[in-house]
Amino acid sequence: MTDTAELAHTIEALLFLSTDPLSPRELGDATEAGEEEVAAALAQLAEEYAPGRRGLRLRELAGGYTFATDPASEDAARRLFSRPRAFTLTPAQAETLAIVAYLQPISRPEITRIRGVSADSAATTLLERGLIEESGRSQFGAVLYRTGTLFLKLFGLRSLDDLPDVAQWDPTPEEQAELRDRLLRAGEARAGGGPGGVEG
Amino acid sequence: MTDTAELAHTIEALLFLSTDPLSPRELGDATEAGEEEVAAALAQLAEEYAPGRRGLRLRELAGGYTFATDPASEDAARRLFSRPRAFTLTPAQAETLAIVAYLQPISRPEITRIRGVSADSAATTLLERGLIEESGRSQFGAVLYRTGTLFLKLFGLRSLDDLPDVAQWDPTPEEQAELRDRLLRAGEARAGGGPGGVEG
Amino acid sequence: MSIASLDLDLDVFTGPFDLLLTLVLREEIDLFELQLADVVLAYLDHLESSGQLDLESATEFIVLIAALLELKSRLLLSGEDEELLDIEPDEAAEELLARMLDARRYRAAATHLRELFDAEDGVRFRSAPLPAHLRRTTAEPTDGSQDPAVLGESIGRLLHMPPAISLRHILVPRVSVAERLTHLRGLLHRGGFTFDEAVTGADRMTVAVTVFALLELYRRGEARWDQAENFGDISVHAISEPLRIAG
Repeated sequence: MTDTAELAHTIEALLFLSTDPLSPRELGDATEAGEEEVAAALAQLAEEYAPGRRGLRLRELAGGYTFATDPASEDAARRLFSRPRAFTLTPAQAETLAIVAYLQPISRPEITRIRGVSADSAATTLLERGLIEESGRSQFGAVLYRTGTLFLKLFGLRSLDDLPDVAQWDPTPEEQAELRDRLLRAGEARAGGGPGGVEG
Repeated sequence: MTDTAELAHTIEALLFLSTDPLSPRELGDATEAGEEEVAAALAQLAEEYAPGRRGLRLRELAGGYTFATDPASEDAARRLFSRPRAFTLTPAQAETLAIVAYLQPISRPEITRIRGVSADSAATTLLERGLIEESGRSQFGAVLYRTGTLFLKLFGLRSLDDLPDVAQWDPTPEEQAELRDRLLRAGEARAGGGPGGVEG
Repeated sequence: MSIASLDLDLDVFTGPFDLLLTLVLREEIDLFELQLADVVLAYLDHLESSGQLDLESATEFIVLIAALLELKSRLLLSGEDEELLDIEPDEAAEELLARMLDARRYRAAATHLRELFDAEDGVRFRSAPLPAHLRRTTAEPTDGSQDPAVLGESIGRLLHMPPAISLRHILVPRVSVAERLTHLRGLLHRGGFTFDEAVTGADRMTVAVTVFALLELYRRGEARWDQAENFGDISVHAISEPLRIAG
């Protein structure tokens, strides 16, 4: 393999990884190659990625080079990325969302106490997706969360009153204590188990 | 241009755009091509991107296909992006990850019991990096963990079936028998011997 | 270095660790007489002098010392409280064996994973947002596509109380350190005493608590003790007039 071919491979990998166009100078610094060598390698790549030869094209943009997809693939790309995303809640997200739905408004520390493990990443994802939203602050200054309109739409609920009655999933329905109290007690019992305790 | 070549171009573009590996089924749905056509196009791409032929390789990982860089470009990539590989794996993390990979879904207390020492900090790091994820709860309410797509991707595995049988690392039956023998003899001594002093 | 060849120089034994294990398991050394803390200290000394921590052998050491500790603690607990030992010796040995095998199995699996991981060194993946003109078309999930029962089930699972942890294997303390302090101060007040005198007729738990009480007296500067030879009498003396504080 010639040096130019080898350099072209490396530049190909760099252009593939980079989100932004890369200038010949940046490519030279990264590959420790001279200006002319880089130019030769880019010329080779330009030929290999000439329109119609591959699914990608080498484009010169904003003083640098970047790969872009061939417009011929756009329909397929649209079909792939516009399919309703397989929107599945992870177990952690389902639990966090359920806690917010039934106990809103509720703070993150309380969600964590009920789950027995941190709910931070799940709560962040739910926030980003617009399933839950901020709703003021608790008396201790913690941000409170509630569900929003999108939540009702996605779950096909007219209002929060339509949330399923917990009774059918409730292991000990005879207990009269409030849902929140019971969830907190169960969460603390789980968290208090410690390594080897509960499971051991 | 043949249909296969055209389809290969489109698939090339889709793989470039997608962050996650794409399964033949997803590729077929997006390109509106049949199973066999997709297979033929993938075979063509696999040849074009065979190791050493380009700066990228076509990899079959985590139940789908994706492009990855040739390791030969790593030095240049490190210089360009001025950060090394995403992370390193400590022995504790590797052990915790191995236990989750083989025994998933598994709870933290169980991991701790197998390791003999707490796995909390290792498990938290693996969670933050997305190598393991929550997967529901055990019957006792402990959070269960499993490995995710990122694990397969970073470890070069097509699926969990690529992991070798864990039994291959068991000591030979003779070694086990000897160990058992030693432990049993100590057990008999315990049962037979009277209580000694407390000076021990 | 393998743990097997760790050199030990203890009261009851001098030689490599694996020989010690063999002797213990052959009952040629009484586990009662073996100060496991000294074995740990010897290992720590070894670590310090070698200046490096070999995780492989450290794990081996921890598993072995844990096995010895478990054997020893069961020895100490055996005898009068038979109902506490509802695990048969061979069951205990099987459990211990299973655990050692498990730990070993997954340590090896971890090594394999690290090899896989290292083999992927230098492999990078592209992770870039979709180009703007494609991003627009990303569809929202459809209305009513989610099942509300998922939420009810989640709450039901969270309401589940975990089973109470069994404390059956933990002895209920029948004596307190305060009680034993008062007892020892009483003896000190009458002059010196030997440890055996202090625990005449006492059960195992009381003996153990009395050791704590004695350590507490030493810490407070009220008493000191001598022991002429290993396992000989321990004689305790007052350092000064004992303070008369009700424990």
